Amino acid sequence: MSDADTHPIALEVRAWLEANWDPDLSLVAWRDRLAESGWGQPAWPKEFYGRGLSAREAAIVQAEFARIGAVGPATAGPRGLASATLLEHGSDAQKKKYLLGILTGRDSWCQLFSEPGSGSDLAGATTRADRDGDRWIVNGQKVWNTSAHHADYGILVARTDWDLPKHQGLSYFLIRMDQPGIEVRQLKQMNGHASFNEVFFTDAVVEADDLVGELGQGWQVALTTLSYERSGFSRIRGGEQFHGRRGRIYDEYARELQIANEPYTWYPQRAGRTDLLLERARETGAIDDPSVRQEIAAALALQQCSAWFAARGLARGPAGSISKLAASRVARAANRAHTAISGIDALFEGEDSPLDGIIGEILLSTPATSIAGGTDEIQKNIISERILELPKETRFDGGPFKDVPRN
Amino acid sequence: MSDADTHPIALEVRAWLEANWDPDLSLVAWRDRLAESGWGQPAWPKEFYGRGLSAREAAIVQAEFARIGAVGPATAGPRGLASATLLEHGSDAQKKKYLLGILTGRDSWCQLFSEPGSGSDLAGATTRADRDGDRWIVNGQKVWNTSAHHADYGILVARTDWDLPKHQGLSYFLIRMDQPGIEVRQLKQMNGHASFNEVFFTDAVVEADDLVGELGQGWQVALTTLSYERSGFSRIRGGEQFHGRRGRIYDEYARELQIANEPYTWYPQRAGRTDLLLERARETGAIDDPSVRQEIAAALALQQCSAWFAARGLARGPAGSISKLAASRVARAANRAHTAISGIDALFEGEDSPLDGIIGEILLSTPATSIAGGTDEIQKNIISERILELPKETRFDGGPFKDVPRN
Amino acid sequence: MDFAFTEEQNQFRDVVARFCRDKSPSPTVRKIIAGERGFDPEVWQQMCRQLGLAALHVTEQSGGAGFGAVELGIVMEELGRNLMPVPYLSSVLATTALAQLQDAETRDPLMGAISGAERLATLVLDPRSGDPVSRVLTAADHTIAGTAGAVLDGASADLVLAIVADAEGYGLHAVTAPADGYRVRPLRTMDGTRRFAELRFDATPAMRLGTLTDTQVKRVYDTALVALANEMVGGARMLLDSTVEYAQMRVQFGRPIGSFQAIKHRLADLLVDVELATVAAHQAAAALAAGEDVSVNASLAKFTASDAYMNAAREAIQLRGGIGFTWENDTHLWYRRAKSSEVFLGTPAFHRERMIQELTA
Amino acid sequence: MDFAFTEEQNQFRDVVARFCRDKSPSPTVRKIIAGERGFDPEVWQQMCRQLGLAALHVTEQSGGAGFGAVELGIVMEELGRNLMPVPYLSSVLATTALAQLQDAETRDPLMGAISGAERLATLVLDPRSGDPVSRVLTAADHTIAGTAGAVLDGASADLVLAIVADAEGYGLHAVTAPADGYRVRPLRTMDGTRRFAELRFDATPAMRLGTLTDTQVKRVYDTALVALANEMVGGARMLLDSTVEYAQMRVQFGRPIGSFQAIKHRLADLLVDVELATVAAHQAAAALAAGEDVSVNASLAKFTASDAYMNAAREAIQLRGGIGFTWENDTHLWYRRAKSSEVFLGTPAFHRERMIQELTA
Repeated sequence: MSDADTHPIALEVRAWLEANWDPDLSLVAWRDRLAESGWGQPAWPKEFYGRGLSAREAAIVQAEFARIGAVGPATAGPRGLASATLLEHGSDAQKKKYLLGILTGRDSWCQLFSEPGSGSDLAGATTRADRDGDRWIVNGQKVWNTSAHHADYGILVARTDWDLPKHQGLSYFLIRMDQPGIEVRQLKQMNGHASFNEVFFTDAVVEADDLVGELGQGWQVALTTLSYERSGFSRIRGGEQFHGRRGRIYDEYARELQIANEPYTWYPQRAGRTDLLLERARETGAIDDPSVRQEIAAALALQQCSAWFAARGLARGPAGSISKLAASRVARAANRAHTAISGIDALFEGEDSPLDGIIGEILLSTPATSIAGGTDEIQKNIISERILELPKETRFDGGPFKDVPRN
Repeated sequence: MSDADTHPIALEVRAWLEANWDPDLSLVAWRDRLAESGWGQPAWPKEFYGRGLSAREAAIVQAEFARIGAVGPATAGPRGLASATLLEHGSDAQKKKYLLGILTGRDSWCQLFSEPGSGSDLAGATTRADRDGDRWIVNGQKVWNTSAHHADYGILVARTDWDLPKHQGLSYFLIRMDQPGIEVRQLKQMNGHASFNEVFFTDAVVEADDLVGELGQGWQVALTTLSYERSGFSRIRGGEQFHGRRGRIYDEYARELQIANEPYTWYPQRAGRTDLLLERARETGAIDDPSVRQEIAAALALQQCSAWFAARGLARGPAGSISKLAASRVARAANRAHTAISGIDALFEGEDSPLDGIIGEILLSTPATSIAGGTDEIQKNIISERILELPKETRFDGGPFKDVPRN
Repeated sequence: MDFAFTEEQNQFRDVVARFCRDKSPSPTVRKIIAGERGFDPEVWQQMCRQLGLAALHVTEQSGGAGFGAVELGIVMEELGRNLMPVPYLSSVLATTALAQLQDAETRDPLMGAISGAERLATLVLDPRSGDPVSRVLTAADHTIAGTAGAVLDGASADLVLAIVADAEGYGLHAVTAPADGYRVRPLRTMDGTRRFAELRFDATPAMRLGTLTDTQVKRVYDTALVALANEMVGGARMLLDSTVEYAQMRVQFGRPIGSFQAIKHRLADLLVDVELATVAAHQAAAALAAGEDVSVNASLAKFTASDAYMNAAREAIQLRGGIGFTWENDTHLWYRRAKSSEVFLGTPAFHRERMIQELTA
Repeated sequence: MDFAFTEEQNQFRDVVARFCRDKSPSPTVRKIIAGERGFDPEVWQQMCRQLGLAALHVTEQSGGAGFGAVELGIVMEELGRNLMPVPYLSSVLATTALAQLQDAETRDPLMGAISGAERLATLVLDPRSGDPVSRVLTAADHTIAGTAGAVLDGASADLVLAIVADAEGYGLHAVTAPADGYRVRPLRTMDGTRRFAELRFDATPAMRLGTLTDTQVKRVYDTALVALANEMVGGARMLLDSTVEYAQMRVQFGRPIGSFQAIKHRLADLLVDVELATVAAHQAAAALAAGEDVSVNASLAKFTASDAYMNAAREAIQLRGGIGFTWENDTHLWYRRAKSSEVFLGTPAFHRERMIQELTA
């Protein structure tokens, strides 16, 4: 700590913050200063709104921001995935054109990967992009797109060659969302929330300059995006660190976060809310029922083991699939235990609902845990093939993609 | 009933029994009379110790035997499988040579199908039979053979052509067990019983006349044997119907049954002995433990459903696989419940064991339920492909058998 | 005990199945879920008047249609398969309670009104266990008082029966709505195909119809359990069938997902669940029809069917992936029904305990 | 709480692992199972004198080797992996009980005798729960009396400790065998790698060593649970590894059985079982080492490890098919150990209940 305190970088950023930080600025005006100075994304290259610092140095900068309560750049969600991918695979022109809007939060982004016909099988995308002079014409459908209804841009994977095997015929594009060829519809889940969208493309247009990486290299570029997504890079923070601070910028930042977090309010329920089990059992008297106690113990133990497993940093790489399966077990066990505790009361909604609808939302949300972010089946494939080194599944989707059976 | 009573067949067999039945005969002498008259196996052809009657008529004969307590022919176990298969696929010479010894019980038989390298995959047999003049020379190893250590003959599946696909290169033989080229070793199971044998063939000899069916048709002939085996044809009855009756023949019959049943004394324990759960729970006081009660209820319910399912005659054909999986569930649930009831006492053997060792034997025998007679995995393949009509597994064992990977 | 459906029973099932399929396609179910009432009165009147299903399982001498519990099970199974929202089980509860009465003059007019759909009847049950003896209502001077939570179809019913213990035994009381001091508060639930309401009785005029014995109360309870178990196996079977069909059709990685062995084996396991639950439900109905004491089998069927149904619902969603978690896909309608069936009339653990109690009684 | 093994702990594990592998190959285990004594005294002496494992986890001031519960866990895990039959856990029980004593003059000579393998010590536990406070023994006038069932390594021990409640608290008593009125009856069990005996005390001379508090008694119990949990995850991991290897090697239908997706997915599930049980066992050991109250985690680790071990044992047999059910194949040796670990020191259900009791205390 004392080392970081006296580190030249710390001294430098501290001086800069003292001269520039003003909580009564607008969020965008402040972030323009961040972009100009490079202090907002210090690990980005100097040419592109950063200072070319190492990860360790960037952490020192972040600590200084936190110390005085300075708001940082817009990073979370699809914005973060887009910028990380652009930094790795984008052209200089693309970086110049898009990174500033991302950093300042002026532009919002969405991810256009999943399709109705390719859920577990992302590389089986059939949304097509056909070359037409100096632009691409996009037709098809994407699904499970968070924030697409208010996004300015999307990162898009589309098929540009149907004669190549499926992983080789994909390309990666940046697409403007506000155009006549794109229709965004909200997609409601079984728990009543509408956190996602369906996006329909009918002769939508992508400029030729907005191809990221080489033509046909879309899968490699998408893997970069996916690896950042899996490592939790896009996770949205709650902004609790600014609790109690006042100023225009905090209000605007809170609003930005609220919009970003809106689709995720039910995620704690999806995980099963084991934290509520004992409280609810006491409240209902079910704590005196020995068989309910067995269910609670089973759920709490799974949750505890799962948390320990994650905390020990064992959850990286293919072992992340173990964490994911553990989370599914927790969710299932919690669903069982909450059902046993609440009995028929679990069914009620509105004013009669236990814990203001939370219990019902748990029961209707836990099934998503073993599906979202890669189904349990996909995780088990990964574990058995990459950790246990069992033989891979025989492939039935080789050869030209146009000949591969699909729905 | 009255119809059967006055049926001409009933009257005829009754008259014959009155003239011939004598409980003080030796078992073999009596069965010689049965063979001579055709009344022992009335459904067999007239030329081969039977009377060519229908199944319904044969049942009437059996009822008359039961009425006066007359002992029937030797039928159970591998003997029954051998005779059923011979009647369907054997030559007249084979029937003449072997059926009498089977019927009278003079000869005992064993089944030589399974191999160490082909458990679930019966058709993958690698025991070889090579032609040498007018005989076949057999080399290889069989396993899981009941009664092989005291059998006079065996029904044998061996490979006679390695260039054909695996199901087409097998042939079906009858083999004399008492010869220098055959060594039989007892095979002990994890529960300490030794109900099976391993049989080793080193230049063992089969006469050319003892090929059953055509050369290369062994799999088709074996399927006949297996279908009789699955339908419980080889099940051994307990002889309870003769309880209390006296006479030399009953003593000899009881001894025959005892030898035949010896390998199976642990089978009730293998099934899980749900009948003992409540009794044991009362005895130990575990009946007052609510979580143990849950386990007992779960096991009893599975057992009851499984019995209902079987009783409704739904268990024929591929649905037999449902029964088999249900039995595995019963065994697992019973193992859990017995463990919960007996706690540490479950471990003890000898004079300290609960129920004279029965509980320990349950815990060490239930794992066989989901393996013996076709593993659960094979049953699930059958159900998913034949009942649910899901796609079949891709085959990796086509082409000449010599090229098929195997252990 | 051996059991098989007769030819007549199979034909009866065909008739009921066709009716349910015709009247309860998914868009109709969704419309009713979104609506206030919870069922289509016209369809209900057809069920009662044309098909005569409301008092189907009650003997003719008790004012019913003279069929047995097996037919009741058949109707429930088909309703469950098609997720048909009708106030059928509440009517079954009421007619079963009424059928216990000896006094035909009291019993038969009410029975007639129910079976003719002139009255929509229900019976107050303990919300947690489904026990038909109410522990919260009190009866005195031709009135009843108290608040009954989670009464099945309580908001639609205009003939509310309640069993209240008094000095004479278990008194069966009837309240005819509207009535003084009678207030109804519909409860919103996650399963819009099964409605509940809280009923308040404030010295509400009630008629004491007669007295039930212990055995009779138990019979009412067991009938409810057996009916629900049969409904559940219908729903579970539908989920199994539709999921197998989906697995045959849905292609990922160039092959139907039903060709993946892990999926095949899980569907095989699910078939075993459903088959065992089905025999349990059918056997319990047959034993009920035969007049046997079915408490053990009723509880067994309830928890076995519930576990199979929940497992089917979970697998049906899981094997559909993201699609199965959408509102648009129908699977969650059955999931919700499976959940509501799991906790209605007592949880699976409650009935495992009851089974042992009955076995060791 | 974050936790990782140190470099030293990893090296320590390597030493212990090598020792266990060398001394406990399967033929040796089978010979010991078939024998009377249940362990090889020479190996035991090496473990105590060369490796210094017997009082390893006890602080130096309490007469131990000064390592912590993490090292205890490491030893147990390696013993469990190799199914090594040694009277280690009984010694751990005894040294843990002794370590609670303040009086060094009483404590240290006994501790020294145990860690030097001059005495083989055990502690009487309640057979059903593993509670170290004996409910069946009584202490009076420098003697103890009663019959203790299923005492771990009771037939081999010549220093038997027992905790008996009296007016002063929980008295820790020591009996040195042979002694008057002391009778030993070895119990035959299905798991020959873990021995029990019934001990009868008929006014047997005993020394009251001191008094333990509630907290100290609990600590002895929790230490036993944590030790056993770590042993179990060692066994479970070994079964997982050997089964994966078997699945890679065994060919049926022209392909390794490990290429069948249903098998792959079950082995993936088993890996999750084993990984979660392993962190539970390691965390419990770390918390014990840190001096925290570990009752919740100890019970959690016990039932989580036991469920994983039994599941691993069942799958290990199942995936080997008939071969896995033979006596000749080693799998059943681990199955027997998994079974005996499941019921020793309390069943999984017992510890789920205890976890809730501790959480709500």
